[in-house]
Amino acid sequence: MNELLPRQAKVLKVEEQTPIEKLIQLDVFLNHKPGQFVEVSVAGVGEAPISICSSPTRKPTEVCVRKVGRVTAALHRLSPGDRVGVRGPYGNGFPMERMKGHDLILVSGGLGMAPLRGVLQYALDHRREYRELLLLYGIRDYSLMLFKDEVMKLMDSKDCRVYLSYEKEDEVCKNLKKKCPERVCEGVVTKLFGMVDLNPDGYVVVCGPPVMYRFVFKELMDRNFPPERVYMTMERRMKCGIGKCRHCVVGAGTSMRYVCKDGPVFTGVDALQIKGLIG
Amino acid sequence: MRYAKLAKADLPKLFQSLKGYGEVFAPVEERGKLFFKKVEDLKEVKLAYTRTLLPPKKLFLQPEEEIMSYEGESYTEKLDGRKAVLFGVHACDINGFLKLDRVFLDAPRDEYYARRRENTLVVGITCVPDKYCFCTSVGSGYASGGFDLFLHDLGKEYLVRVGSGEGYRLSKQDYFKEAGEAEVKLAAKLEEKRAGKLRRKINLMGMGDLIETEGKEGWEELTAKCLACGTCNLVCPTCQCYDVSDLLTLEVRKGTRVRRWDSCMLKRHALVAGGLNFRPTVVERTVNRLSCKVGEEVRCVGCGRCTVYCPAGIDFVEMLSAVRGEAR
Amino acid sequence: MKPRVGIFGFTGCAGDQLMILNLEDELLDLVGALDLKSFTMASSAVEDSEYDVAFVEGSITTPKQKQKLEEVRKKAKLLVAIGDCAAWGGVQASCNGILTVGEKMKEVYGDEKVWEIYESKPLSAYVKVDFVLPGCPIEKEEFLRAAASLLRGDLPEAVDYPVCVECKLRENGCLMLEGKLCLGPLTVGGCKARCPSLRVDCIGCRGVIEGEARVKSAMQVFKEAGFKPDYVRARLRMFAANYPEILEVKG
Amino acid sequence: MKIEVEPLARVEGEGGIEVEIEGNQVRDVKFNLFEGPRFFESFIKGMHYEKVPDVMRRICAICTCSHSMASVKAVEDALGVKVSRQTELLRDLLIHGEMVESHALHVFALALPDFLGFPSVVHMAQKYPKEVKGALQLKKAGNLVHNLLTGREVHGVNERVGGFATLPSEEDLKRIKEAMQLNREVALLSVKLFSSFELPEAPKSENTFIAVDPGKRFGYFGLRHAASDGESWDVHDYRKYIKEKTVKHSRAKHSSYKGRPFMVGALARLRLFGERLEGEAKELFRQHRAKLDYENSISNNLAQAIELVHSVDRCISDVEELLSSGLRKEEPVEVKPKAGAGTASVEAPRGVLIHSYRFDAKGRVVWADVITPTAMNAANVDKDFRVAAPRLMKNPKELERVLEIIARAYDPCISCATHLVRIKRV
Ligand SMILES: Cc1cc2nc3c(=O)[nH]c(=O)nc-3n(C[C@H](O)[C@H](O)[C@H](O)COP(=O)(O)OP(=O)(O)OC[C@H]3O[C@@H](n4cnc5c(N)ncnc54)[C@H](O)[C@@H]3O)c2cc1C
Ligand code: SF4
Ligand code: SF4
Ligand code: SF4
Repeated sequence: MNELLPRQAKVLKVEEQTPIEKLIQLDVFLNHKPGQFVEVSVAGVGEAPISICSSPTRKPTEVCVRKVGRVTAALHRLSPGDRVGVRGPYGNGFPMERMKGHDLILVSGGLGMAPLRGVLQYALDHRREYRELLLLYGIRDYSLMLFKDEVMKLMDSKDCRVYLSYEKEDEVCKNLKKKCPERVCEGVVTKLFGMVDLNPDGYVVVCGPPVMYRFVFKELMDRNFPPERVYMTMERRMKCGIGKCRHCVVGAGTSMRYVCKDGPVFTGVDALQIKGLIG
Repeated sequence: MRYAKLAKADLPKLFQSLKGYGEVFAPVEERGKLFFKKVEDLKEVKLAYTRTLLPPKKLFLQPEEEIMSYEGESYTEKLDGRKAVLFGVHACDINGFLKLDRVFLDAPRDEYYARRRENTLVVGITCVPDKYCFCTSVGSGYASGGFDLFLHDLGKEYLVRVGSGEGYRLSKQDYFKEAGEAEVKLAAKLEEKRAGKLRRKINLMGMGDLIETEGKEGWEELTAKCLACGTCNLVCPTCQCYDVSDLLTLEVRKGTRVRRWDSCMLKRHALVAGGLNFRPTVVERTVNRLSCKVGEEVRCVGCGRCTVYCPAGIDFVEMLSAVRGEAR
Repeated sequence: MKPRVGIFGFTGCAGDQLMILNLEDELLDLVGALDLKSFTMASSAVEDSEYDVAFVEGSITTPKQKQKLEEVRKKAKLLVAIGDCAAWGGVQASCNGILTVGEKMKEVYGDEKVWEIYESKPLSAYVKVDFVLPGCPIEKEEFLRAAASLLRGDLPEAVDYPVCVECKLRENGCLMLEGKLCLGPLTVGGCKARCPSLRVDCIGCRGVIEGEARVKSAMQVFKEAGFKPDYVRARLRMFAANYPEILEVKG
Repeated sequence: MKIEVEPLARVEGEGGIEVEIEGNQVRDVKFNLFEGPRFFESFIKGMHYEKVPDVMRRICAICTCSHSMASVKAVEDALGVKVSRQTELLRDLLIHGEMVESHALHVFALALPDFLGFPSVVHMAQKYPKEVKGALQLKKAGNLVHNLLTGREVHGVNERVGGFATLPSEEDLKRIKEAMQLNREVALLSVKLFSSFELPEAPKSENTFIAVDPGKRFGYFGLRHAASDGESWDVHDYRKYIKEKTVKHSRAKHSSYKGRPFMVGALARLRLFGERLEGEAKELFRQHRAKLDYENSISNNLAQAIELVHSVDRCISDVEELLSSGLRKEEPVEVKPKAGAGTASVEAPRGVLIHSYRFDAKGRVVWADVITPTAMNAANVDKDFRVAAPRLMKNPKELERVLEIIARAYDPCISCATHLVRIKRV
C-alpha cells in the first residue's frame, strides 16, 4: 500500500470556533489514539499535519484548524459535502492506558486545546478509570477560547475541574473570575499552577504554543514533579508524517528524534535529553 | 556468500546480460565530470573513477519526481515499475543505499523508493579513492551487502561476490568461473592496499557529544563562509530529506504532487507557519546536519562529496576535527 | 464569476508582460479563464474596474507612475509584483547610491534636472505587495501555476531556496569550482538553474533571497577565489542593488 | 480642443499621442513616450565586458536578441574577437528567429486587430480562432529558436561574447526546422491579409530610409549602413550621419539624417535591399511591389509580412546549412580584455539598432552609446502625424484611429528607446 496516497474524506460539518479557528467534521474512520494526527490534503494546495481533536470514543472524527497559511486557509474554505485527502493516523499519541488509575492534569494554551480535547473526551468517556481530572486552560480572551460550550459546561461539572487563565480581560472572563475566583485568573497559564495541588503520582499532559513548554516544564520541575510523568505534544514542520522527509527532526548530537513518529508526544525526560525540544 | 570469477575480457558479456534485465545506468565522464547516466555500450562507461557528482541514490529517490496526480480531490499514484541496473557502484555508495534502506524500507515503507530499489540490480565495483575519501574511518570502505554483484578488480579478472538471487542467476552463466579462497584472499589484500592509500582519517569517538556542546562562537567561525546553498546535502548519498509541493494547472481541478530533494541547510527546512523557525541560522542548521551525519549514529559513508562540491570550500572532515579541538 | 485581473507595466522592458504573451499554447485558455480588465500591452480595451488580482511589472520612476500604482493598489485585492524591476528595481537600479538620478540624466541628456524622476525602486517602496513572482523575466510555468493558485483564491507557494538547489538537482558541476563568480547561492531559485545548466554563471536575475542570502560569506568566498572588489560589487548590484546588504558593499 | 490617446495600447511600454488643435489648425502633435527612463548608457559604466550584453539585452524584451547581438558584436569589435563560421550561422538563425517571433506578434496581435476593427487579438480570436492560433504557433516557432539557442524566450543567457556557452543539439535544430515548416503557411497568410487591406492615405509623404547593408543576401547583420538617397557608410561612422538632438516643439530627442527625419524598419529594408531577397519572399516582394507604398509608412506592416516569409525560410535554410556540415563541438573564443572601442549595428525587428562602447585596459566599460530604432523613427512618426492630422481634421474619431494605426505601424517598442523621452525646457 502506498502510505503517501491520501484517502478521500467527506466534510460533514464546518463550524467556526473563533475568528481564526474552525472545527471540521470528517466522515472517516481512523481508529486513532488521542494525540495522534492526520495529514490533511487539499489538492492543488498541499498537505498539513493536523491533530485529531476528537476522542476515538466519539463520532464523527473532528479536527480543529487555525488559519495560518496556504493549506489551512484552503481548509477554512471548505463546506459540507466537500472532500479532502486524509492520511494517518500518525504519531504515538498519549498513553491513555498507562495513565489509568491516576490523576490527569491537562495543561493547554491556545490551539493546544485541540489535541487535548481528544484526551479529555476519552477520559470523560472512561471517567471511572481515571482519578482526578484537571484542565488548566490558558486563553488570550474569551473570543479565542476553543470549544466554548464544552469548556463552559465542564466548568460547572464535577467530572473535571477546569482552571482558566486569560491575558486580556473581557466581560465573560470577568464574570467567570467573579464566579469562581479560586479557578480563574488573569495571566499566563503557568499562573494556574498556584491554584492546584499537583499529585506527583498523577500525569501532566501539555499542549500549547512552542514558547509555552519551557515555562510549564520549569514550573513542574520547580515543584519536583517527576519528568517521566509529563507528556508534551510537539509541533514541527512536517511533510510526510512517517519519518522519511526528516523536516521534523529534533535534537542534536547524540539524541535526535522524529516528531512525527517518535512523537509528537514526548516526556519530560525527553525534554531534558533532547536538545532544543522545548527551546 | 557465493563467489565467482569473471575475466575482464568477458565483462562485455556481463554487460549484455545486464542490458537484458533493464536499462543500465553507469558512471560516465563528460567535460571532466562524472555522472550516473543511462548507457547503451560498455565503452561509454568509466570503470575506474573517483566519485560521481550526484550519488546513485538518485535512481531510487529521484531529485524531482511526480509522485501522484489529482483530479478534483481524487489522487492517483504514479509508481514506476521499470527494471534497471546500476552498474559500477562504489562500496561507499552501496553502504549509502543500506542507510537509506533503513529509512525508506522500514514500515511504513516508501513505495516509490522501494519499488525502484527492488527493481534495480546493483553491481558494485572497486573504487579509485582520492585525497577526499575517508570511507575507512566510517566503516563503509567495504560493502558486505546491498548489492547483487560486486566486482573486485584483481588485475586481469574480477572476483565477483554474489549478493542476491538475481545475482546468483547471473553468475550461473557460462562465462563466470568458480572462485574460492585464493581469489578472496587476493581481493582482501588488494582492498587493504587500496584502503591503505586513504590518507584522510576522521575520529568519530564521542563526536555527538562534541557537536552538542561546541559553543555558538566556535560554530560561527566554522560556518563563516557557508553560503547555505544546500549543496552538501544535495550531493550526499545518505541525505533523505525531501519537500513536497502541489503543482496546479490552469485547469485548476487537475494537477500533480511532486517531491524534490530538500536540504536542512535551507531556510524552509524547519520553518513553520507564522514565521517561527526552529533552526533559524546556519549555526543551528550545521549542528543539525552534522548530528544527522555523525552525531547520533554514523550515517556518513565518507565519500567526500560534500567537501569536493562545496562552492565555499568548507571541508567536512576539517570542520569535525576542529570541533574535536584538533588543529586543522 | 471570473476573477477580474489587471496587468500593468511601469518602467522596465515589458519582458514580463511579453512572457505572458509567450504562453502561446495556454494564452487563449488563460484569457478565457479571466475577466481581463486591463492589459495595455495586448489590448486597447481598458476598463476601469476593481481587480481581484493586479499583476504589476516595472519599477516606479516618475511621480505619475507612483500615482497610478497607488490607484491600482487601491482597486486591487491582491497586488502581485512580476519581474525583477517590480520586485527589486531592476538593472536600472544597479547604480543606486553611487550615481544620482541627476548625474545619470546629465550623462544621457546633457542636462541635470530636466524633469522629476525617482531613483528606481521596487513597488514595495510605495505600496504593499502581496506576492512576488521574481525573474528577469518571470518564468512562464511559474506564472501559470501562480495564476492558477490565485484564481482559486490561494497565494502561490513562494520559492525561498537558492539557485544552487536546482543546479544540483540537474547535476550541474559547480561553476564556482571552475573559477567563475556565480551568484546562484544568493539568488532565489525557480528558474531551474537556467544559466548554470548552460555553463553560464548566474547573474542573479531572480533577486536575492530576502533575509537569507549570506552576502558576507559570499564576499569572503569570492575574495578568496581572487575576484576584485569592484567586479564583485558590479556583479552583486546587477539585479539587487536595493538589497540593503548589497547597497553597502564597497567596490 | 485637445485629443489624447493615452496610453497607446498594444505598444510595448507606455506611450501616448497628444494632438493640440486650435480652431481649424493643428497646433502641435506629440508622440509622447512618458515612460520612466533607465539610463543604460550611464549605469553600464564599470561593467566587465563579459557581462555587458547581459545588461544591455534588457533594454527591450521584444527585441532582446537584437540588443544581445548588437552588444555582443560591439564588444567583439572592441576586443578584436573573431568568431567561427558556425557561430555566425547560429547567430543568423537566432536573429531570424527573433524576427519571426516579433513580426508574428506585431503583425497578427498588434496591427491586424486595427485593420479588422477589434480592440485586441483576444477579441479577434473569438471570430478568427484558427488564424489567431496559427499566429501564436508561428510566434512560438520563433520563440523556439530563442529557447534552444539562448536558453529562454526573453533575455537569453547562452549567447556570449565569442560564441555560444553551450551548443544546441542537432535534434534541437531539427525541431526548429520542423516548427518553421509546420507554420510557414501562417507567414504566407499574413502577406495575403496585409496586401488586401486598403491603407489610410492620410500620412502619405516622402520618406527617407536607412538600413544595415546585409551584403549579398537579404538579412539583418552587416558592417555598413545605407540610405535611400544613395549614401552609405561604415557603421563606425554612424555619428557622422545619424544625429541626435533635442527638438523643442516635440520635447523629445529626435534622430535626423542630413537634418531630416528618416525611417528604419521592415519597409526601409525592403526599399533598400528587397531585391536581395530569395525564394518565395522575393517573389512576394515583386508581386506586391505596387502595394508597398514607400510614401505611406503604414506599408511597413506588409513589409513585415514579407519579411516574415523570408525569416521563416531563412531559419530553415540556416538549419540545413548547419546540419549539412554537422555541428562541430566548440567553445566560445577566448577573449583577452584590452582597451578599445567598438561599434555594431544590427537590424532589430523595428529597424537599425546601434551599440557602441569604449573599454579600459581591464575590459570595463568607460563609455557607451545606444541608438534604438524607435528613437530613430520618432521624428518620422512626428512628421507623419503632422502630415496626417490636418487631412483628418473633420472627423476627430477617425483622426484618433488613424494616428494610432500610424504609430502602431512603426511597431514602436517604447521600452527599447533608451533615451527617447520628452524633455521639457522652459
Ligand atoms: C503534530 C502536529 C499537529 C498539529 N495539529 C494542528 C491542529 O490540530 N490544528 C492546527 O490548526 N494546526 C495544527 N498543526 C500545525 C499545522 O500543521 C500548521 O499550521 C500547518 O501545517 C500550516 O500549513 P499551511 O500550509 O497553512 O502554512 P504554510 O506556512 O503555507 O506552510 C506550508 C507547509 O509547511 C509545513 N508547515 C508549516 N507550518 C507547519 C507546522 N506548524 N507544523 C508542521 N508543518 C508545518 C506544512 O507542510 C505546510 O503545508 C499541527 C502540527 C503538527 C506538527
Ligand atoms: S556527509 Fe559528506 S562525506 Fe559523508 S556521505 Fe555525505 S556527502 Fe559523503
Ligand atoms: S554553479 Fe552556481 S548555482 Fe550552481 S551550485 Fe555552483 S554556485 Fe550554485
Ligand atoms: S540562473 Fe540566475 S541569472 Fe540565470 S535565470 Fe536563474 S536566477 Fe536568473
